[in-house]
Amino acid sequence: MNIFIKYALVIYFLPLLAFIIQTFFGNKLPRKGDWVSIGAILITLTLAISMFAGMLLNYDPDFVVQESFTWMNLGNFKIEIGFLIDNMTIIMLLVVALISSMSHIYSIKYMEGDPRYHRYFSFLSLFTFSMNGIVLADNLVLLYMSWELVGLSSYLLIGFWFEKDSASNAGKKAFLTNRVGDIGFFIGIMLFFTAIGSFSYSDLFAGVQAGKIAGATLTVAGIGLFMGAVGKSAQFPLHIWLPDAMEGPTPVSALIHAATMVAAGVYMMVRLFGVMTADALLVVAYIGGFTALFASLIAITRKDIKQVLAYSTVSQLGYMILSVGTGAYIAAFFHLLTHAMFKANLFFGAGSVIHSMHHGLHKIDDHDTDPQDMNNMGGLKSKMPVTYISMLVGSLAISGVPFFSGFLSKDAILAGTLAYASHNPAHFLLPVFGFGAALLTAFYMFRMIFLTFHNEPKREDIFGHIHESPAVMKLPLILLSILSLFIFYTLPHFNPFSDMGWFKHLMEYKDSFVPGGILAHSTEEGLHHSHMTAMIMSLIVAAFGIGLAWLMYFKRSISAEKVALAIKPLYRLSSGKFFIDELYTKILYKPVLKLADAVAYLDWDLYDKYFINGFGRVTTFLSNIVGKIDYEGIDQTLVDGIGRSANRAGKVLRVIQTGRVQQYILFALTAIIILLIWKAS
Amino acid sequence: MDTMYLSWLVWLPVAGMVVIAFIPRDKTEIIKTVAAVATGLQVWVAILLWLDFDSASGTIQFAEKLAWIPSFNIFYHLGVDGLSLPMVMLTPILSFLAVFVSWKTDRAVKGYFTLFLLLDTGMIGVFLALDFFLFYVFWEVMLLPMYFLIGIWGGPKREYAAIKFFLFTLFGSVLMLVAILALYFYCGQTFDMLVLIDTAPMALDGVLWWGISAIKVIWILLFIGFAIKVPVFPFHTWLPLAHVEAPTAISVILAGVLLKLGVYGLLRVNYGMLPDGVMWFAGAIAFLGLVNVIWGGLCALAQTDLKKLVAYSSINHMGYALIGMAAVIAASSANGSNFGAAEAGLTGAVFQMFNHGTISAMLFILVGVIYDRAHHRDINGFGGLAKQMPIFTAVAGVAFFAGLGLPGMSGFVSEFMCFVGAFPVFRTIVIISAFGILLNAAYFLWAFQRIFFGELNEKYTKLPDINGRELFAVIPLAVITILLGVYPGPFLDMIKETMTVIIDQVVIWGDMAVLP
Amino acid sequence: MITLGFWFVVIMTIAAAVVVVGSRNLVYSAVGLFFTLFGIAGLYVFLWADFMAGVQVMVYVGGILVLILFGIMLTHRISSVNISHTGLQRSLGALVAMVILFGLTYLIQNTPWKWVAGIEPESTTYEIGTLIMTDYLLPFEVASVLLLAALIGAAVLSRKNP
Amino acid sequence: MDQLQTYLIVAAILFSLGLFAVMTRRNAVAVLMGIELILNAANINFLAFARFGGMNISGQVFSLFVIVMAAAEAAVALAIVINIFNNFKSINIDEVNQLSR
Repeated sequence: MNIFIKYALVIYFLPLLAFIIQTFFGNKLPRKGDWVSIGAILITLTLAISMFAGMLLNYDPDFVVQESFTWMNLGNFKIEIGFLIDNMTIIMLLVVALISSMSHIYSIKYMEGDPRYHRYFSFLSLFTFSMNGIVLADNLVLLYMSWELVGLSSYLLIGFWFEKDSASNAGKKAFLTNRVGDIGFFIGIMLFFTAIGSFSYSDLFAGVQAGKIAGATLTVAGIGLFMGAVGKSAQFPLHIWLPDAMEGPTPVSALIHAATMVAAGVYMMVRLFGVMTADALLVVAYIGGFTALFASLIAITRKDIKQVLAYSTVSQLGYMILSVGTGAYIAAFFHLLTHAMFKANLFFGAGSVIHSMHHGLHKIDDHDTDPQDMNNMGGLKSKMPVTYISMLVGSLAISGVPFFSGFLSKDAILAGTLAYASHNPAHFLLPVFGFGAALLTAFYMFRMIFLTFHNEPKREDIFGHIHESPAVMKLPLILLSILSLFIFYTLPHFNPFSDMGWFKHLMEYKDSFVPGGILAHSTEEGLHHSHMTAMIMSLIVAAFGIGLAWLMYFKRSISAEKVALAIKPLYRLSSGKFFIDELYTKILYKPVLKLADAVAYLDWDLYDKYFINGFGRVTTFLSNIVGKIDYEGIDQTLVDGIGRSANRAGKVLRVIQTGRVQQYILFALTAIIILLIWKAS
Repeated sequence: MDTMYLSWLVWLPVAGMVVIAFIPRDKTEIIKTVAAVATGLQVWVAILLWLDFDSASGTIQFAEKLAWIPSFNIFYHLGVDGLSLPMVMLTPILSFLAVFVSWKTDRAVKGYFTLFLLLDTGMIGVFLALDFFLFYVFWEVMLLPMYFLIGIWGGPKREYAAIKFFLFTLFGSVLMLVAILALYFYCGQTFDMLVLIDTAPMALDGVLWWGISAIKVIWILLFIGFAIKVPVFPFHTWLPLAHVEAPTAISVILAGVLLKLGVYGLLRVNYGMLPDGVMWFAGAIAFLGLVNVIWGGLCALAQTDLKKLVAYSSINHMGYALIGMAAVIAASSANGSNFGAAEAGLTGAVFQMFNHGTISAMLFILVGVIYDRAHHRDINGFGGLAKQMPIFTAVAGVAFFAGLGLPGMSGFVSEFMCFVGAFPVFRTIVIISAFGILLNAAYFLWAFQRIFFGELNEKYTKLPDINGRELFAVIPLAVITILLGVYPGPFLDMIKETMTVIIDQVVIWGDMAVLP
Repeated sequence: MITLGFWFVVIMTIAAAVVVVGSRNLVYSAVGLFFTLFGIAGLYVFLWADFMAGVQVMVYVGGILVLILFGIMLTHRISSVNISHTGLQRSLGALVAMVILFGLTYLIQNTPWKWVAGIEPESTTYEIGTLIMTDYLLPFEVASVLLLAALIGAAVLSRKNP
Repeated sequence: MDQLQTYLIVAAILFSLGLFAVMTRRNAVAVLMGIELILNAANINFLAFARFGGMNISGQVFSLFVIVMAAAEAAVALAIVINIFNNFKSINIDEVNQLSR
């Protein structure tokens, strides 16, 4: 067995083991067993790093290892499950392991003193296990299974503080919304399986290439798979669960709802890019682009610091999806990688702020104020320098400022959209989505920074109790800030304006498997052409966005309130999140619940009560009639008549029943004699 | 016939019953112990049977055949194959656990366990019987104890529920009896199922009743008989009522075993003896499965009584099995000889049958646990129990998530197989019923949230957590559920050969004729 | 001589039987029964059934009669042994009995009996023994069981507090 | 004397007497005696037919069984009589008519 597979097996099952140990014995272990999960994830991280090192040593773009076993075999129906390890897998494994380790370490302090501390770590381990399943899968079945398991751990972690109704609602919403996407995913899987007869990626690719599935079916199947990604990566119209998911503990938001799980959809799209038809990709691109812009429009009016980040995540995921749709799927994966680092960083920073705000509120016995509301913050820079710097780095990276990682990946995506639009001028909206979102991203991120860290504090009473977070919470911040620098992605080159590094070498564009689909070299050519334009435009856009935020929230030379008043309808739409939730409540939840009630009523109070029991009533009615005839006519008159006459006869004959045996004998003999005489004569 | 496993399985509960008959009625502990020992031994025999079972063979194994009423060609004929083995495994396990579930029964304990063991015999007998007459006898033997168990030990509306259950089932069995007699007289006056499987398709070929093919008529008769047990949509209303009113252990048996008789009967009798009819009726089966899925899901979503919710979820879940069963026609030449899909669907249906047995049993046991403590089952009347009863919450979580088909649990695998199998033939139906999984998740999660999440209801601050005995009843089922969900291969290996035989039967006959 | 003896036996038997039926005193009846049974044993001798005559004497006279005497003793106080009443429906009973007797006599006299002249056997004991142990083994065993059952039954029935 | 009819008539007389006793005597023991007479009459018939019917030994064996049965009957009957006496303090059968009440 290949060494990579062996490592992968350990990486896969170690968190599961930790989960099992934590679930059953966590409460009894010293320190509630957090070291079990943390130890497991650190070993995983070590192995992931060594796999990564092995990949760099190989430095082979076509590196791939695959190993599978038969999960079930019914003769003609066979499911094989296994691991597929190539460069993308290894990079993703490292991302998961890294962010997950950071999140574990961060949680030691963040979750300190929680009554279900051990449970929390067991859920984290379960998540890591499931996520690695998605990453390692070489087939749709394991992918789908891990997909749902990830949903489960997300459900459990969002609803971790289940005493709060909002938290448990959010968990449920996340799971159900994901299920909606999964239905499409499942239908896609079935379409592929029906046509190709196998679930494994390689058979899938071969089948598509051979034309076993083509045309509209392939498009529908591809869109089906994409539905899964829409659910998991919170794309419009299924984005509604992700902002609510912020009810979970912040390290969870950083790990699951920013860096890894929500990226699973993108990961899957990148993996299966080869089976997407042009039509399917167009849908993908539009949904992604729209989501990117739409979510950033909502983000600019959020008051809650985590909500800003949540909508920013939705928007960034939209970017990645958009990029997949335009064919620049490697750029999407690149953005996934960089985004994982800086967005986790931002969430950890936000968590740090919330943690100390919470602490401060606790000190002054204020339990009504929301510790996440940015209107209660301000001026935290001086009190929390490390948090400030790291969040600033993160914001710079996400806004696409040069020398930071986000610039490189964002640039590639925007270049992809430009290239696509230049080939298909009809779809000029896609780059507009992209650049518009980039502008807004820069704006709302710096709005957040300025509101939180700059100017004078809004609440002096809390401010006095604010202090920097402990070391274990600072460590992930510092580490991830460093990883948000461009240098780690351009090595062995040092050009901050070009992504020509190890990543570009190891992750090559490949031709689509769809006959007549996108070819690798045309994509790369397009990217190359649009590279400069995209870079310049994105720089301008980012500068504009940051500048606007600076004017509005730092210098206050433009009053935010006035702007809001000026565009009141738009402002209301944005602050109301475009009323998507309300819409769904109105056109989906309530009608479905009403339908359910109606059906239940129909079933129980009409169908059963009247139809089924009606049979009973009719039968009772009939039997009453028959019973009457039977009793009055046949029984009382006929049968009882016989009985009565017998009774009368009995009364007469009773006289001779004296009870004396000897008389009986006498009577019997007399009778015999009479009989004999009568017979003889 | 070296080992008479099957007779042991059938008669062990009867032996227990006889022993109980000699125990004074006030020695309840001894009575319960005897019942536990009898069913426990049955489990042991079932495990031995399973270990000895040759999964490479698709035919009947461990057959036992003795003349019973020779003048009518009736035999005491038992046997097991891949179709019945899962249920033969499940029945003793659930019976054994149900004894522990009903440990706290205090009303007429002797009568209760006597009837319970009789019920056990009836159930396992139906799965093992290979003679139609014997089959019918066991079928009725099972019905009567059930009537009394619901009617005497049930909830407030027990008499109504028991009568309804009884009439419904009796209606079905009468139709079934007619069909059995028709088969008997048309196919050489034999009740032997194996013989009928060989001869019936040929003997009934071309027979017309009132201008309709006799096969169709018999199919419908048998279908209604079995559909009531499944229960298939228009015949389902006895189920919520019976489940709600029955004592916990009986609900477990009802959902875990009795509902399986329908699917089992359809596969054994309808598919085996009237394969031509399958081609004709499969579409209807798939459609009814769809209705079951959606209707059951919607009804479950609207319930506030937890037990009723679980009952409707049974309807929902059996719909998947029906859809999987219908997939068998994918193998016919008209549908492109897709044997893979047929195997997936049919095996999935049998697997779903088993899984629903374990999962719904688990759910009912847990409902019983909460009912014992809170004395009501109103979902909205709980709240925040996760804080008060963490272990119970964890176990209930496993059961609920198994119910909503989470991967890693057996329910997912079978639902997946049913859908994948049926998809090539019944594309629209499968796509619509895929939304059933959404409903499925919705009602389970919503109920879970309302019961366990939120602030703890002050009424329940003193509620004790699940105790050892109850855990003992649930944990084995949870373990089975997870094991089969993680690696179903070996279990499916036992089933698959028999399924191949059934598929071949259907395909060979189904491809030949169009029924008038 | 033999004829004389025969008639003597016949008359004695019938006379004793009349005493049995007619006596007011139960003890007299018992004594009459004794003679009747003896007389019948005598008739058996005339019927070439010497073994049966022996059995008759042993079982009836030696067993049953004693049993009956015990029955009388156990159920009557010694002083009131003779307070035994004859029946109520004497006349009607007598009439029926007479009619039956007449009927039987009529039948006996008017039936053309088919005789087979037999040879007087030496002794019947050996042959009866053989037959019992061969052809009639089953009835014999059944009879033994019956006796056993009667034994037990009698014991059970006559217990003081059953 | 060597005539079948003689024996049969003797038997008939004994039978009638026995019957008379059974029908008329109030005392249970007396009734029992009547039954014994009837049985003996039957036995005489058996032996008579055995002798004159030419089937010597078989008839005798049969009457042997009759005697056995009579012995058993007498034992049980007397046991019953004693029981009745214990219960009713009387063995007059016309007083033992509880069934008719």
